[in-house]
Formats: sequence, structure tokens, C-alpha cells
Amino acid sequence: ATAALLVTAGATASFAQDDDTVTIGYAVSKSGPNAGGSDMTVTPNYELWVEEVNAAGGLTLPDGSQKMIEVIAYDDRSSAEEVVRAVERLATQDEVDFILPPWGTGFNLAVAPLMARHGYPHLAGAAVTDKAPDFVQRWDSSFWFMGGSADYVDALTEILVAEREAGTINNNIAMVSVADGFGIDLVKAARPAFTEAGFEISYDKSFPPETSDFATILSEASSADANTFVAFSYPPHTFALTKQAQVADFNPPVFYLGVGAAFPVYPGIAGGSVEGIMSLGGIDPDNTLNAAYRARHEDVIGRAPDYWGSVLVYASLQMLGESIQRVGLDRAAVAEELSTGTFSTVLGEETRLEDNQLRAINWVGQWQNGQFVAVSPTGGDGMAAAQLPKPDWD
Amino acid sequence: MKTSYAFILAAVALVILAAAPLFIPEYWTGVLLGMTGYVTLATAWALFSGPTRYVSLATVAFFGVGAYTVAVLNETLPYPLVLLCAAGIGAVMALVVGLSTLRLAGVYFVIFTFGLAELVRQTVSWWEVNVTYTMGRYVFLPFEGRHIYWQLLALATVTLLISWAIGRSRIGLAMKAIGDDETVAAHAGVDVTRLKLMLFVISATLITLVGAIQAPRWTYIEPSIVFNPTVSFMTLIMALLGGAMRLWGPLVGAVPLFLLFEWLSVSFPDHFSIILGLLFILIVFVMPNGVLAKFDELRKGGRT
Amino acid sequence: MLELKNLTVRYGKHLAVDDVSLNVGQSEIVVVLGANGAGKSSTLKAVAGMVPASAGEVRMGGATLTGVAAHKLTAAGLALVPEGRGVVGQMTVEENLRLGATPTRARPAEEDTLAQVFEIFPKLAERRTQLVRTMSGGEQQMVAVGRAMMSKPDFLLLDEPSLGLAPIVVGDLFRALARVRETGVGLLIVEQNVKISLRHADRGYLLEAGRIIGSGTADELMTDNAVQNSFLGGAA
Amino acid sequence: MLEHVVNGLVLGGTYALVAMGLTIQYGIARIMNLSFGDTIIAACFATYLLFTAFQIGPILALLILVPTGYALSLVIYRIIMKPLVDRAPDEGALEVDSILVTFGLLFVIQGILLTVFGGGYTSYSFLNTPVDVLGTKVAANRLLALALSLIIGAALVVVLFRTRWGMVLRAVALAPQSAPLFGIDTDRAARTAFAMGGALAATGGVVLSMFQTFTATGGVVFTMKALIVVILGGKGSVPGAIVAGLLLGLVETFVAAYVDPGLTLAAVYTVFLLLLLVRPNGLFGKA
Amino acid sequence: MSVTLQLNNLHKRFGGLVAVKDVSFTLSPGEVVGLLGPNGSGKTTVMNMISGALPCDGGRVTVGAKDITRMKPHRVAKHGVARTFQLVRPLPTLTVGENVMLSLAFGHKRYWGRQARDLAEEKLAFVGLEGRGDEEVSNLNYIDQKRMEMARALASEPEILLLDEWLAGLNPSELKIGIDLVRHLQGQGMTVLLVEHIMEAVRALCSRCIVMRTGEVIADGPSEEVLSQPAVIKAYLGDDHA
Ligand SMILES: Nc1ncnc2c1ncn2[C@@H]1O[C@H](COP(=O)(O)OP(=O)(O)OP(=O)(O)O)[C@@H](O)[C@H]1O
Ligand SMILES: Nc1ncnc2c1ncn2[C@@H]1O[C@H](COP(=O)(O)OP(=O)(O)OP(=O)(O)O)[C@@H](O)[C@H]1O
Ligand SMILES: [Mg+2]
Ligand SMILES: [Mg+2]
Repeated sequence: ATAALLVTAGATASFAQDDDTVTIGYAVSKSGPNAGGSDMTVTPNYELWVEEVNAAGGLTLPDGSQKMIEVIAYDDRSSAEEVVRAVERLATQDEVDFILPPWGTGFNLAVAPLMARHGYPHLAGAAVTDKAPDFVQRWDSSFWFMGGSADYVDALTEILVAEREAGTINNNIAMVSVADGFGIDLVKAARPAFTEAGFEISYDKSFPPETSDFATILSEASSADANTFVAFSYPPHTFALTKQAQVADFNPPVFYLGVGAAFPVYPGIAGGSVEGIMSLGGIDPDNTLNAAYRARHEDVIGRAPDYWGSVLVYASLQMLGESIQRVGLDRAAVAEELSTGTFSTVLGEETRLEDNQLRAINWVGQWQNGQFVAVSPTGGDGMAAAQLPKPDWD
Repeated sequence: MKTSYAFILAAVALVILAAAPLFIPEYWTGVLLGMTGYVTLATAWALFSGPTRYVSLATVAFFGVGAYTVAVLNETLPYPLVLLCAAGIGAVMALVVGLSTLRLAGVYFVIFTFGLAELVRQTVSWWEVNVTYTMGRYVFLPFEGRHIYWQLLALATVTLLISWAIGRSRIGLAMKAIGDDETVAAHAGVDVTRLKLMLFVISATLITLVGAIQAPRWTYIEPSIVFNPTVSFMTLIMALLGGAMRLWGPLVGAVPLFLLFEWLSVSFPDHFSIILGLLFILIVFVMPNGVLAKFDELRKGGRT
Repeated sequence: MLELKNLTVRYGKHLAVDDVSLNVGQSEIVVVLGANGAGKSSTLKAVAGMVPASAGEVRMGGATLTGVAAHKLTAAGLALVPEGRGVVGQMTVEENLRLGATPTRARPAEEDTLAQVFEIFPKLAERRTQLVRTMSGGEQQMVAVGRAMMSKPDFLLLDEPSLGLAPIVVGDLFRALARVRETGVGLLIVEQNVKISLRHADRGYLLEAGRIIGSGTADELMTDNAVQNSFLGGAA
Repeated sequence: MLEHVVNGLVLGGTYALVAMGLTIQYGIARIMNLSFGDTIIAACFATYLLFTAFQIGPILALLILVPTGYALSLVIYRIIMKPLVDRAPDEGALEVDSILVTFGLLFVIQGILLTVFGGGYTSYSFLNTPVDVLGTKVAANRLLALALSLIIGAALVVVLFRTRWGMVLRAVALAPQSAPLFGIDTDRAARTAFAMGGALAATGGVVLSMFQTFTATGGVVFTMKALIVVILGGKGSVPGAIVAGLLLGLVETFVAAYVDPGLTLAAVYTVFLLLLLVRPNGLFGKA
Repeated sequence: MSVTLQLNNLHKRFGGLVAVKDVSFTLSPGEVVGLLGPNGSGKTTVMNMISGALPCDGGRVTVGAKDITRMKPHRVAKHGVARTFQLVRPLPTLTVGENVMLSLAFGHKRYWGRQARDLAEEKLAFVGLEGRGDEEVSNLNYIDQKRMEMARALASEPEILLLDEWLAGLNPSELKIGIDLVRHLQGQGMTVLLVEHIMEAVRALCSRCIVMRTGEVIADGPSEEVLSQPAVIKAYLGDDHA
């Protein structure tokens, strides 16, 4: 096996040096528990972007010449050790020109030191973390595109406060969260935010990620006298919570769920009854750039992107491409450009990073008439107004 | 005579392995690192599970606890002390587990240990969520791959030495006897309980240390990362493949299997599972008693 | 008639049974005597299909049985009580016995045979619901014989049935076997308890290092010098 | 209180349903089938495909997939397991071999599913309608799982303990070497049991797919949960699997309701470990 | 050299079944005593309780001045009590020699290395297995396995030996070898408790017999006397042996 390994290693190394192409490598979870997340938010966008760039003749360099993108993609099998080694391989064996990050907060952090050490700009597209400012200090060529939990929570709180004033909801919130980094980060931000806004958190529990039955949790939550139900959940939980809420006829005026509610398959899973459900993300249906992106995604990948992370990941790739166009393949220069430049992306004509973080993010979205529209930042460009209370389940 | 040759050979191999990171690309150091990690895990696992045939799936419980200890303490204690703490925690946990599982045998023990690993993971999760309010911890130790590799290499050497020493001692004989028939062993004067416990603790402590040493490599640690049951399964499969009853068995199982995994995932990232699965089935059919047994068989066959 | 013709059994290179020919008639008790390791058990196992014969033939009532799977042999009327008994320890006495009546041929008479077994081994009737595993060695042997009888065999092969049985039970067992024989069954018995087995047998064979070295009627063997010397320790 | 009992039983019914097939495969055919969960997932995907692409509802899918599961398992037994059974010198060897080979099989099934369906989350909605059980609203699809597990379980118990065929299967489970002496065709029994396990996995998959979100790589979770239930019940014991499944369902529900949902799984494992310590061979197991 | 083994009111229940009821007897040093009784009368259970394999429900076992009741088997072994098993139990992954070395390594002297190997060879030679220490156990035939088990028991250098049907399954000529071996031990002053159904062996070896029935001792005394008691004949021997 060793001999064979060396042969492949040699082979990949040789085309990496091919001057006509730009090699871009990534390791994503094609199998294992993280495959579901990667497969929705990260991998399709990487594929879409490469396909589009190559269809247009390749990446444009400052001198106007173009180079096709070669991709080296590995499966990290949802293991931290694998993802680290795969990135090491991309950096030191395949010597690729750029490395795209894996899916998930944990894995982005796992590879961050390596990317920094080897001088690769790290466009963390699918990682939600409040520590982003710290990380930017630590690894100055790291870029964070999904915001932090406080952002999402504050945006939600703002909406809740308005609804309470309008008399739509009472002062109680029932809140559940998945017991992993994502859920806990959010819930940790939510507790002080809600309390400071004068809300009472009358039910506040975390559940293990393996949980698949929510009958009891919802029945306890529904007896908490809360008009607001918030779940910081992952797709399997989001789906199960929805189905169970329908069965138990649990229909609080505010029904906010985590990852998965912004998936295009969600309405089908919920039996079509999604009107009024809120979650992270959301789009502006009138944004033509975004609409075009969604159409292309469906064309190339065969299915629609989700309404939250996908567009951010895709935008990060566009920014990478534009940076290369401006400064060439020098990674330090690209990092510098990412940090300081202004870009035209699916998010808007003037997308820029603040302190290496993308801040122009839609924090809260809501299903309205079959679309998952952004309702926050409230009053922002192209934002719809939240429509509450949520109507009855069909 | 033969032993001293073997020792010299092993020492030379060790020196070469230790010097390797200075000459090879970082990625290959990473491969060596991962491999050494699994060699240590499999050898340590086989220390207890090989002769006694108590198949343990608790590997990742100890591995994860080791990693977590580092994650929790790395900012408060000097690193060597952190490792010591990890070893201590692993040992104490193994003692408790060992004491409570003595009545179980066969598949009941197997699943018990699996359940145990899950329980540890759930408990750590719950503790972090509800008591310390932190899910996900950071390990910012200034280690590169090769630093971790050297530590693992040292641990692997120690583990193999322990395994070698036990294999030659009366304890090794007693462990094999326990694997065959505990009652007979007891009547022959073996304090079955104590011995099993001792070996379990040694094995678990070594496993804990592997987790502790590897932790800095991932920067970020949360239960779903460090308590990944795959670790238990891989360890088991590697040891069984090489032959868990022999000193070099786990090593001989871990190295090719690890390289195979690596090669497959590099060359066939999209069909890794299918190819791996088919190869696995093939291996079972071609080498029913593990790689070393197959070698023995071929050697014997060659002679006659 | 159960006939073994030139039966040979090898374990790898080791020749355990070497060209053995013998026969058992209906209502006949035939014993095979021999030292430990002489190949007695291997012979029985080969006949019952538990180990493959490397050469030779087994015929029962004219039909060739060589190569037939063990369970089919039982169904065809050949029952083996092996060394180590072959009972299901975690089932009850009654379940073991009833399981013995699995072959179709045994079904109709199941209740009658059961009654018969209980009559021969009253202890089993007392312990119908005890798990066989928890019974003493001797008790388990009774279950094993009873179970074999339940399959209504034409021929019953017993491997050291008296092993570990109290003297009184050994006597009872052989008397019971004699009664089994009266129902038309032929019995092929491997025994170390030479005296009592010859007392109840019609004929016998001597096996040494896998080969038949002598045979004769029970009476002949009883007084035979070779038997006297090697099996009865030269005593009277 | 009553509500939690109902919810607990309903949840436990799923566990029992999933575990029964495994306990039969392991108990009678002696195959420790690590790919059991992946078989379930495969059935989930098949149901999904039938439903979304061919408009064949899951109930009808049962009629198609259960026999398919049986037949495919027979084939798998023939091709992969039989040679191992034949060559195994003793039970321990077969156990090791079957662990290794089904570990491989797990990857094959997973790989096929990944190639065909991708790694994403899959879920659809069917029979997600409330049914009132003693004042608690329970999803019809989950109730179906409970009902099926009880019906199948009862049928299996009757077969195993009241019929000769069942006695034969149990004998093979308990003493495979001796079974031929009883005139039992062990190969056939093992084959049948393995295939029955496959059919039960298919049943579980069809039913689970109605309410569970599944991914191509999610089989391990089912395998391990099923193993926990099997072992807690006592290997090879169908009543054990049912009682253990229901018990764990109740434990989860009560802990979620009265203690903390975060501790449900911790509680399940604790109960599992404690019960095993008291009864080292499971609730219904015999030493 | 030997010590006294004393049982006082030993008691054992299995669920509802009283397997051993108030069994008391004493073995004097150097005595070879037959423990007889119908199948299931509790003989093996008594042996199990002496050797620590089963906990007693009541009663006391002493070796010399030492109370060994409820001791774990390995400690009982260190107090000079060794046993064989009713069905031979060789340790199959160990060689013949290692089977014996195990007892040497964990007996009270804890021999190891060269010395243990030599002693193992010595014990094997004693039972008639000289030169076979390196063989696989599976190469041994039945009687040789029995011999090895005896060697293993002797290797822990016991003063009291419990033999549970050690002679069963031997043919008459092999039986003679076995009987001679036990006699040899007797000559060395070993105290032996012998459970046996082969009456030739009992008559040849035991000066004294204890007979059990349904868990109780029904006779204890010189063999001749005991074996001719009507109760013993009725319960155990049958008319054939009368
Ligand atoms: N499975 C086996 N593999 C290899 N050799 C075997 C096997 N079974 C038996 N033998 C060998 O074959 C020979 C005959 O064995 P067998 O068991 O038939 O003897 P036996 O006459 O029944 O002796 P015993 O009185 O000890 O039961 C012996 O030398 C034995 O060691
Ligand atoms: N673990 C157990 N559980 C239940 N009953 C048991 C157990 N062990 C032994 N018995 C019962 O206790 C009684 C005594 O058994 P024991 O094995 O001591 O008999 P024994 O005198 O040695 O008989 P044999 O001469 O047949 O070996 C028997 O009736 C047996 O069925
Ligand atoms: Mg024999
Ligand atoms: Mg006994």
C-alpha cells in the first residue's frame, strides 16, 4: 500500500505544478455524521463555483490571462484527525494554490492553525462563532463569513421585543438547544439577550444531538406558558420538531427553529405547512443576483441551495476569485485583498469584510408564501417584515 | 541471542522513525503520526483484550477523556503535568469500570463497554452544557505535527515494551489462561480479578495518553469530535486483523490498514466506503486468523 | 442392517479410523472396545455425519449414507449420543426430549416414546422443567439417551453412555438399552465399561489405532485372551 | 404522567421493532451483524424512493420491501456468511469473523447509498397525523411502529415458544453443534433466521422513514441502539428485546420530562449498564 | 506433611433445590477417601465449595487451622488444596508445559523461568507425559489430557487433592495406570478426596468411603463396611455390585 500511496502522491504533485492551472484543494465530509451539513452548504457551492469559473475560461489573473481550476477533493470522513491530515496533505504534498475549508465550526478551527502556518487564506464559510474577532487576531489570514451567535440572537430578540410590544406574544420563551458547539453557543448568547430584553425563559433545555423523538420535550415546552418557541437545532431535530409540533398541535405565535428550516426540502418535509416558521438566514426574493445564483445552483447541482449558509459560502468563493483577479496567485496578497477589498458578490455589489468578518448577513428569516424571506436586519435593504403570529398548522 | 538482535533492529527502526519528520514533508509526518497513534491504541488495546478475549469498545471513552483532560487543563497546568493528570484520570476511570464489569462476559462485555463510552460522552456533554456552560474547548499548545508524533512514538515504544515484558512474564501466561478458562486459571492460583483489573488499567491508561497527546492537533475539542466511536472500532479491527494475541500483531494490523485507509481516501475519495468495504470482506475471507497467522501459515506451507 | 465398509477418517494427516468394516443388525447390540484414542468416537461421528469420511461407505437398510448431512441421518433413523452428550443445556429436560422428536418419523409416536423414556429414567420425569445445564453429569447423560430414543431411530449410536453414571444407573441404563433393542432398534455402543457392556451385548469389535483387530460374540470376547489382557486388565 | 407513559411506549416500540431483527440474527444465525442499521437505512431510502418517485405509499412499500429484505438477506447469507459459518472452528471465531465481515458490508451498503442518494439529510412526511391515545396525541406513524413491533413481537414469541419450529430455532440458537443430532438442519435454520432478521430490518426501515430523518451514513446509530436493546434483553430473546426496547423508551421519556432532556441518553446508558451489572446476561438471557 | 481437611455443616441451595445439606466430615492427613453417591447427590457441589468455586450458604471448611470458607479459588489453591474437573478442562491456547507452569507460577512458591520449566517437566514426567511439554494441548488424547490436568493440579504443590471423576472414561488397562498414579500420591502422603463411580477404583484406593444421597451424607466409614450397607446398595450400587 505504501508504494501505491507514493505513486498517487507523485501524480497529484505533478499536476499541481502545472502552470496552466490553479489547483484548489479541499477536504469535506463526504461520509460520517457531518456529511449532511457539508452536502447541503459547502460541497455543492464549491462544485458550482469551480464549474462556473472554468466554464468562463478559468480564473482571471491580473494580466488578464486565465487559468483553469483543478480540484483536489478529499473526504475527511467527519473525523478531526482526518481533516487535519487532509489539509496537511493539500498544503505540503499536493502543494495546491488555495485551500477551501471544511464544514463546521470545529473542523474549521482544527485546520485554522495549519492554514495559517502554511500561509493559506482561510475563508471559514460554514462556521458560526462568537470568537471570530479573537481568531482573526490569532490567525490574521482567517476570514469568517457566518457571523456569531450573538448576532443571530440579538436579531431575533429585536423581533421578539417588537412583537411583545405589539401584543402578539407574552413574556415567556421556551427554548431548547442541541448539546453541541453550535447549539450551546447560541443558547449561551440567547440567555442573557432574552433576559436583558425582559423576557422570562420558562423552559430551557438542551438535548443530545442523537435525539430523534421530541414528543416529551415539546409537551413540556408547551406547558411552559410561552408564546415563543426557540430551538437551536440541527436538521434532523428541526425536521422532527416540526413534525411533532404538527402532531401535538403545538402552535406558538413564534416558532423559531435552527438549521434545516432554511433547506429547500423543508416545506416538503413539513407537509407543506411552513408558513410563519422562522429560522436563521433568509433571502431577499427580489434580489436578482441571488435569484440568479439560486437558479444556477439548481441547474448545475440539480437542487436548490439552502436559504442561509449556501449563499455566504458562495459569496466567499466569489471574493476569492475576485481577489485573485486583482492581485494574482500570491496568497499573502490575496489575503490582504480579502481583508481590505470591496467585492461584487451574490450578496450585493459592495460586499466587504469588517475586521476579516462578513457582517452583511441576513440574521433571521421566515417562511412567507412559500419563500424563506429575510426579516432581519430589520428595516434593512430588501428585508420583509416578520409576520406574526404564525398561522395555524394546515 | 535472538532477542538481542531483535532489540537492535527495533532500536534502529526507532531511530529512523524518530528522525523521519526532519526529512519528509509535513503530510507524511501526519501520516506517521496517525499511524503511530493507532499502533499504540491497538497494542494497548490488545494488552488486555488480546489474551483475555474481553473485546472492549471503551477505547474511545479513555481516548476522549485523555483529550478532554488536556482541553480543560492546558491553560492552567504545565503540559507534562497535564499528561500526568490525564493518565491518572484514565487509570481511576479504568479501575472503576474494571471493578464493575468483572461479571460480564462475551458480547455482554462488548456492548457494555460501548455503552460505557457513550455514557461518558453524554455525561461530559451534559456537564459542559449545564455546569461549565462551555461546549467546545480550545487547545492552543504550540505543537506541530512532528512534536505530537515524537510523543506518540515514545508512547508506542513504551507500550510495545510493556506488551513484550508482560508477554514474557507469568502475568502473560495467566492472561492467556484467563482467556481460555477463568475457572481453571483461578483454581491454578491466579487472582483472576486482580490481574484483569491491573491489565485493564494499564491498557486504559495508555489509551488515555494517546488521546491526551493527540488533542493539541485538533485545536478545538468537543465531545462529538473526541468521543467518535470510530476510534474504538478502528482499534478493534486493526488489532483483530493483525492478531491480538501476538506482540507485533496489532502493529502489523494497524500499519497496513491505516495506509490502506489513507490511500483509499486519497485515491478514491468518492468511493472510499464501497472499496473499503469490499476489501474488508475480502481480507476476512483470505486471512481468517489475521495477517500474522497468514504469514505463519505461508511460512509453514513453504517449508513442507 | 447398518453396515460400515472400509470406513476411513483422517484429521489432516492424522489417520484416526483406518479401513473399518463392521455391521449392526436390527435388534442387535454391538459394542466397540478400544483404548483411548483408538478411533472409536471418530468412527461413530463419521457414521453420524458429524465428521466427513475420507474413504469407505456407510449403508443402512441398503441405502448409502456416506456424505449425507448429519441432520438428515437423524431423520433417516440414525441417532447418535456423542461424547459430551450433545444436549441443549439452556433448555429444559422436556424440551430437549421433545426436540429429539423433530424428525417426521418420530412425530406420531412422540407422546408414547416420551412416556417410555420417563419410565426408563424416572428422574427425568421428576425434573421435566429443570434446565439441563444445571443437572449433574449423570442426569445429563440420561437426557442425552432419552433424547436419542425420542427420534425413534432404527439404529442408535452411543459413545460411552455409562461415563460418569452411578453404578446403579449404569445397570439401569443397560437394562433400558436392552429394552430399546427389543423394540427393533440396533445399537452400536462404544464403551470403556467392558464388563457390563459385554454382558448386554450380542457382539463386539476390538479397535486399536484405528483398525479392527478382532471381533466376535460377546461371550467369545468375554473369554478372549486379548480382551482379557488389554481391556480387563488381566483380571478375572 | 399518563402522557409520558404513552409517549415512552411509543418511542420504545420503535426500539423494540429495530432490535428484534438483530436479536434473531445474532441469537439464532450467530451473525453479529454490524451492518444491520445500514440495512434499515437502505430500506428507509427505498421507501423514500418508492414514495417520491413512484408514488407508492410506505404501507404498500412494506409489501414490496419486506420480501425484498428477506430475499436479499438470504442471498447475503449464502454468499458471505455461509462460508464463514462453515469454516469457523468455534463460536468465538464466527463472532470475530462476522464482526469483521459485516463491518465491511456496512461500508459497502453505506457507499452505495452515498453514491446513489448523497450524504444529505432525507425526510418526508407520511401519516404524520395525530391519533388520540388516552388523551395524548401521538403521531400515527409512530403508533404504527409500536403496533407493528407488538404484533410482530407477539407473533415471534408465539412461534418461538409455542411451535416446534420455534423450539428448533431456539435449539439452534443455544446449541448449534448439537442441533444436527436432533435432526435439525442448522444451516436452514440459520439462513431463515438471518433472512427473517433482514425482513424485520426492512420493516423497521419502512416505518422509521416515516418519521425519522435519515442520512446515508446514519446506520451505525441504529445498529448500536439495537445492540443495546438486544443485549439488555438478553441475546436471542425476542421478549427480551421488546421489554428492553419499551423500558428504554420509557426511561428516555421520563428523564426528558422530569429530569433533563440532556440526560436522556446518559440515563439510557446508565440504566443499561446498571441492569447488566445486576443481570450479566441481560433481562431474559440465560447464562 | 499433610494437614486435616474439615467440613462442618456445609450447606448449598440452588433456588428451591437443596443440593448439599449439613455435610460434615474430616479427612485425616494422608487419607484417600471416596466420596460416592448417585448422580446429582451433591458431590461436585461439595468439591466446588471446598475449592472456592461456589460460595457456601452455610457451614465451614477448614484446612489445618485455617478457615478457608468463602475464600476465592486462587487463595484456596495457595492454601494447599488443588482440584481436577469432572469434565477435563485443558487450557487450549497454552502448551502442555504452560498448562502446568501456570500452577507453578501462581502457587505459593511462584516459580518462574527456567526453574518453572524444569519443574513442569518433572510434574509431566510424574504423570507419564515426559518430553511432551512443548506440544499443543489438542495433540493430547483423552487420557493424556487427564494426566496433564493431574500434573497441573500437582504443580501447585497441594497437600489436599480433590479428584472429581478423574478416572472416568478410562478403559480398564488405562484405569490401572490411573489407579497406580493415585496410589503413588498416597505413598507420598497426599490427602485425596476422590469422587468416583468406578467401583474397582474405589475399592482399590479408598480405605474409607463417604456416601451422599440427595445432598446428605448417608454413610461414612471403612469402605468394606459402607459398601455393603443395604441403604448404600439400594441408593447407589444397585444389585449388580452388591
Ligand atoms: N477433531 C480432531 N482433529 C484432529 N485429531 C483428532 C480429532 N478428533 C480426534 N482426533 C484424533 O483421532 C484419534 C482418534 O480419536 P477418537 O476420539 O476417535 O478416539 P476414541 O477411541 O473415541 O478415544 P476416547 O476413548 O478417548 O474417546 C485420536 O488420536 C485423536 O487425538
Ligand atoms: N448451578 C446450578 N443450578 C441449579 N442446580 C444445580 C446447579 N449445580 C448443580 N445443581 C444441582 O445440584 C444437584 C447436585 O449436583 P452435583 O453436580 O453436585 O451432583 P454430583 O453428585 O456431582 O453428580 P454426578 O455424579 O452426576 O456428577 C443436582 O441435582 C444438580 O442438578
Ligand atoms: Mg471417544
Ligand atoms: Mg459430579
